Amino acid sequence: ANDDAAGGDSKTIRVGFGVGLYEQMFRDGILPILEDEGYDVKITSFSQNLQLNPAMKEGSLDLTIFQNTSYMDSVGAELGSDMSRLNFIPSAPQGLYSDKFKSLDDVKDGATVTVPQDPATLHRAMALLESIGWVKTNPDADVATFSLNDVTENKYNLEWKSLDLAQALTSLADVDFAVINGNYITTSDRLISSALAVEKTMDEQTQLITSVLTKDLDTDWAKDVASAYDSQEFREYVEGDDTYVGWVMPPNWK
Amino acid sequence: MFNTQVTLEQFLTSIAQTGQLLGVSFVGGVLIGLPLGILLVATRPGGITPNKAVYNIANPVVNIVRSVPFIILMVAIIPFTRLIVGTSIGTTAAIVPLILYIGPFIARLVENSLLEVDRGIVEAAESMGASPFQIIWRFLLPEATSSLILSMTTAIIGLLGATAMAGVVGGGGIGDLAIVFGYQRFDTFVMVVTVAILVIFVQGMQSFGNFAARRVRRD
Amino acid sequence: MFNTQVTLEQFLTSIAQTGQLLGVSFVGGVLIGLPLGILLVATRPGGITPNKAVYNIANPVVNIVRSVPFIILMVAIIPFTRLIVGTSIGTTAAIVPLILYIGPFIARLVENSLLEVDRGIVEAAESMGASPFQIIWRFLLPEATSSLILSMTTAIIGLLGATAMAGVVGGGGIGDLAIVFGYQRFDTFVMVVTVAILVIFVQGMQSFGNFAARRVRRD
Amino acid sequence: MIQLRNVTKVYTRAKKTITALDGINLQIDKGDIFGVIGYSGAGKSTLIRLINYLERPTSGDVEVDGLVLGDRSPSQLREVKREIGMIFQHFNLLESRTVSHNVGMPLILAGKPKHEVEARVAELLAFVGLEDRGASYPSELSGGQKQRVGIARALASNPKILLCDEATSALDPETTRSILALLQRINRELNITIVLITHEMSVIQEICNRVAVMENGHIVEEGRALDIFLRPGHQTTRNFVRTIMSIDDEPVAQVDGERVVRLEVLGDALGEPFIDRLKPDFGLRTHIERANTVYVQQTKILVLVLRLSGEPGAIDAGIAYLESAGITVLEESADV
Amino acid sequence: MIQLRNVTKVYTRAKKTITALDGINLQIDKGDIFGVIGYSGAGKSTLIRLINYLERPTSGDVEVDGLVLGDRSPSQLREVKREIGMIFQHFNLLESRTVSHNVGMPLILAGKPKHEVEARVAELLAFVGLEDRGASYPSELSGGQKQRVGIARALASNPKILLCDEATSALDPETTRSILALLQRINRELNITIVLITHEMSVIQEICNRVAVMENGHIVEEGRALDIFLRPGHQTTRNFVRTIMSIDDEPVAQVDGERVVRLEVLGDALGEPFIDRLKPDFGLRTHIERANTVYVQQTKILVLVLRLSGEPGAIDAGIAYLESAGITVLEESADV
Ligand SMILES: Nc1ncnc2c1ncn2[C@@H]1O[C@H](COP(=O)(O)OP(=O)(O)OP(=O)(O)O)[C@@H](O)[C@H]1O
Ligand SMILES: Nc1ncnc2c1ncn2[C@@H]1O[C@H](COP(=O)(O)OP(=O)(O)OP(=O)(O)O)[C@@H](O)[C@H]1O
Ligand code: MET
Ligand SMILES: [Mg+2]
Ligand SMILES: [Mg+2]
Repeated sequence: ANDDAAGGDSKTIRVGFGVGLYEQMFRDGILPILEDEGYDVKITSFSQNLQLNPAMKEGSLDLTIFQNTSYMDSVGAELGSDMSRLNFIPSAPQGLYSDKFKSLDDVKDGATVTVPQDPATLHRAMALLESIGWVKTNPDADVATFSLNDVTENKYNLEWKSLDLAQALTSLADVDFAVINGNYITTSDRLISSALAVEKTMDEQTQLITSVLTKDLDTDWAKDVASAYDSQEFREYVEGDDTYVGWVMPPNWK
Repeated sequence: MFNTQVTLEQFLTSIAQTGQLLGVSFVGGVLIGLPLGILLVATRPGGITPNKAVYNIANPVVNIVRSVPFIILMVAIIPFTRLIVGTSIGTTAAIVPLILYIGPFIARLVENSLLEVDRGIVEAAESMGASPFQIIWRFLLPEATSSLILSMTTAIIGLLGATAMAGVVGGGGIGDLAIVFGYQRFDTFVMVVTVAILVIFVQGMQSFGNFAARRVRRD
Repeated sequence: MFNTQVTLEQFLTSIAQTGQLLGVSFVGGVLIGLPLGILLVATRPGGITPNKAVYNIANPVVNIVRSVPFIILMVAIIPFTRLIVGTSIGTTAAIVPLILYIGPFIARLVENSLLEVDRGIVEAAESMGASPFQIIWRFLLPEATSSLILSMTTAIIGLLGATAMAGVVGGGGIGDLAIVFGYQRFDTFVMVVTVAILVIFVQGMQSFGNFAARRVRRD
Repeated sequence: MIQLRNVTKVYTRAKKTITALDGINLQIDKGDIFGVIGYSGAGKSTLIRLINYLERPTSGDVEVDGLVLGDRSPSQLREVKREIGMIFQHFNLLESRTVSHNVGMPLILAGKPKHEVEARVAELLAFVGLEDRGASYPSELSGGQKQRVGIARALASNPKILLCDEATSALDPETTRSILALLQRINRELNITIVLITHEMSVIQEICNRVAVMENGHIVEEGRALDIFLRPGHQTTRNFVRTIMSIDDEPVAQVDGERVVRLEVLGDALGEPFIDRLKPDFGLRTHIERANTVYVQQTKILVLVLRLSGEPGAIDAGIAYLESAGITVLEESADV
Repeated sequence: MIQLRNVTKVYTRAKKTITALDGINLQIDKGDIFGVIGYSGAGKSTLIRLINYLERPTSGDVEVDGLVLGDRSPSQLREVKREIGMIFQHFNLLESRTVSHNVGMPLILAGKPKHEVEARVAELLAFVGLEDRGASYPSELSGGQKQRVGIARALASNPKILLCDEATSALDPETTRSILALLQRINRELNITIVLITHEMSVIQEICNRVAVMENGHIVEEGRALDIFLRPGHQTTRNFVRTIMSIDDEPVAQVDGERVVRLEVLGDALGEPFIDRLKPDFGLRTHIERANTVYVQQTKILVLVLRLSGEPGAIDAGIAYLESAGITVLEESADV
């Protein structure tokens, strides 16, 4: 809802989605609610995540649903865009998968590990690997520009294979281990539970969110979006659909 | 098999978007590429109106634009895109970088086609006192038409490939559907259908191009 | 200005990777595209040895491969890639789809160049009892050389653009560096340097191509 | 050697059809130097292109060396074509190759060793007077030089049949003459059959033993060159013949009591001092109106158009004398 | 009208240089039909291409209509070129355009209205005998037909100067004659200057008033056509002249006591019954060895080579008589 749209009676919300299943979740679970409330929702989907925040900054989008808090903050600083989290949404957790090995203990020196290319997702992936003690990362690294150069300690001399997110699963057979985003597991015939390691808890920083420009935080439409995600109706949809098995639910749902 | 997440409406929308991306960008690309290609041929050393200054600007400019990977080009020109179409996202916004991508490419193909025209034709034109514009318009372009048609066919198919990247700025289209659902969500049905649609697009354009070129060549 | 996350070593590695991606894929693409383009010209209706069956297979195959957006092509042929180079990721793995991408494109450019050769030349060849192979090798290719060189220049520069996508399967290269650091991590320095390197690559190849073509055309 | 039976060639474009050849029957024997002459667009090039099957007949048979070409497979046709050299009206040289390479091409195609090709090329270039231009490219040659390259190329592989489509039309008379002399020599020494298209009667005159005259896709007259020259039957033939025998140009204005006669003197009659005898022996006044000496294939023919006046009986007697001396005497009529 | 001063044209490739034109000085006046003849490679095409500046001289000046072309700007040069029609040796037609479009091109370039272009094209096509081929494409035409299209195109815009590079070399004599007659007509009626390159002496003979003979980049002889025909000074010129006057072909075998003389009969002398008088009046035995009637620009010339025998004094007397009758008598020497 840009000024003339939101301020008027038309109640238009322009939502942008990036990589992942969040658009589908929105279409199935949120859109019906908003439409009942009389909103006209315009959806733009992006095949990569990078242009969403700039688009919101320039006013082409009202709402983006693709990122987590740390990325939003970090990119916001980079872009000079004042964004805020509206609410948390169910998120697909990253996991460490392998077709060759059954246990984390099978890791050998020089093993090959697939990691994501984009900074935010790579940042999460390294956090996961750090949690199982395989690496250490520079604690001062910025999420928005996080790269493999920020890996400070590599206990097993792991050889990184930096691939496109979707590619990680496809090429699992060619590496020893792969960090794969939950949404890819969900849409494949695998289970998140088959991971050797999963992001144990997604904290405030890594849980996926809906984000808006801070100035829009208190608008009616923003509140309506937030309450749609918190509604019983939406919870029932998520819990009743086996797409979301193994996903991490918003902290406030507990 | 029919287990897919994509609705018929999404398919239709994507087809329409691809039509728009392809049609508008191609027209735009030709509007840039054809004159640019002609310029390269006309001003090159030994050309119709040799002009070192113009050639030495136009030639590297084409190279520079062609150097930039498309995805980077899309992002790099966002301020320009916004200036032109008022937004940096969506189908219309994707068209601007697509034009910039395909224009210089078309320029090179045009250049190559025009250079193949028999020198005797240019001589005949010169002997009639034809102006550089007339030489191009009345002699070079007609003589190169069949080759130009095949070049344009090659270009539009290349452009179709590039439209698949329109999703980076939310441009949509069949190719993006293939990437987002087929590639990123392992939706085999979408993959197969989108590729089939693309194949039909390409086959249709190539057949039309071949037919038109043969028609012009009269064989 | 020099505030960058990328090390000199990474730059050098990327350049080497691009060299490898470009060199090997181009050679592979020519090895596929040149014969394929010749096949299209030779077997087309009214060609040197018209052959409906062969033409009606080769032509759509070229179209089908050209239809598939490069990123999808990369994924779709992973089993094939693995069969050929033993892995689906890394620089060598990126080369396989690059070849498959550029081969049919080269075929079309070759087709267009060869079709521009004067019919009289083919007649002269036929009157000497030249075999189809000899017609191609001794007559068509030499006469089309200058146009072929420009076409190959266009192709290799197009290929350079495609190598930027090699990063999807971990292929690396300058273009990927531009995307991963320049684009995804807002590293302006990397962006500028990589684009500059690409421009130099392209300018060099185009100048060489123009020079060689002019040399062959002797003007 | 070459036989065309009922050959028709029709070109169709859009709704228009053009019949380039219409029911052609033609036999060319081994060792012939066969000339085909006719106006522009008569179908000469089309005819010659059928002989090496660059063009397929719409109907009818083309037989070369006992083989009906229509029945041959592509590779068999190539065999036949290797035995047939062709000089093209528009040269069709490879622009990307040097003169030497162009000339040597038929040998290269036949897989001859390099030194052999080089030796033959040098020989051929010397023959056509381009010994110093072997390294040039066709675009650097004059029109006539290109044609000479085409001639050298056609001769390179010592073909059994040589097809020449206006092989000398871009050449000056000296060069033409030396080329024609060569053609004649290879025809005699190697017994090569030559089919030669031309619009220049002087070329026919110089070397052809047989001639076909074409018009509108038909052969309107055909026969021995000498016969055609002396007794052109068809108006078109006559038009061509008069280009080298200018005597036929216009009817001679006739004055009452005069007779205008045309004498054809050849062979033994050339030795007869007939011009000396007309006045003293027959009392005829003689006026040379037109005269021509032509050589048809080295046969000298003297043609005179005379105005004779004198007693009516005396003229008849004079003519009878001339005829007895072996001279052909024709009454010139006003309409030729 | 056209003036070449000290023009030299050198082509350089690799290390080789070819001097196509070497110090050419030439003046062509308004209304001339100027013929340039010479062997293949002599530099004729190069020369003509300098006149409309398709080729720039290596040194020297080309002046057309009072303007030194080297000093002109490109747009001024275009102005000049619009006034100069050119018929190319290799036609240079647009393959992608119909015959009509090709012919009308100079008018289209000049921005003439459509109906005007169409009317003029129809007129020109009728003139070159292609009235029914306007819709054809060049590839569907025979060689001669293409040349006729090129001729029609060059005439389309009524140029002041017409440059013809072998404009009739692909044409049969009938067509050639009609084209030449047209050239002569436009020369007379519109006072168009024509420069005509040819290797056919008969073309020169038919319409040129002045001739230059070229060899190896030089002009070896230049002058009035009639003079050149009757008194060719240079060996090359003689070689060309003999192509239409076959009398010069070979030396006549001379028998002791005989004199071989060449008579040139033209103008009033043509009415003299000289042949009748040699025997009765001078007791000479006369034998016609060779004879030719030629028309140089409509002027009839009868050339006879006679063997005369008789008393030595009688022969001299006979020759004196012939000369008194206005006949040129030349002693044939054995080396011509
Ligand atoms: N572009 C060029 N490069 C090198 N040499 C050339 C070039 N053009 C012409 N020549 C040479 O210049 C000389 C004169 O050529 P030109 O075409 O003027 O001859 P021409 O008298 O017209 O002969 P023809 O009657 O055979 O057409 C020839 O030896 C030719 O090979
Ligand atoms: N491809 C074609 N399509 C249509 N008509 C054609 C084609 N080729 C030739 N013709 C026509 O067929 C007729 C005979 O042509 P051809 O080339 O045999 O003539 P030609 O006797 O060689 O004439 P020239 O002496 O002018 O070369 C002409 O009217 C010509 O226009
Ligand atoms: N793409 C990431 C995910 O799916 C989100 C990181 S924020 C750009 O978890
Ligand atoms: Mg012909
Ligand atoms: Mg010439």
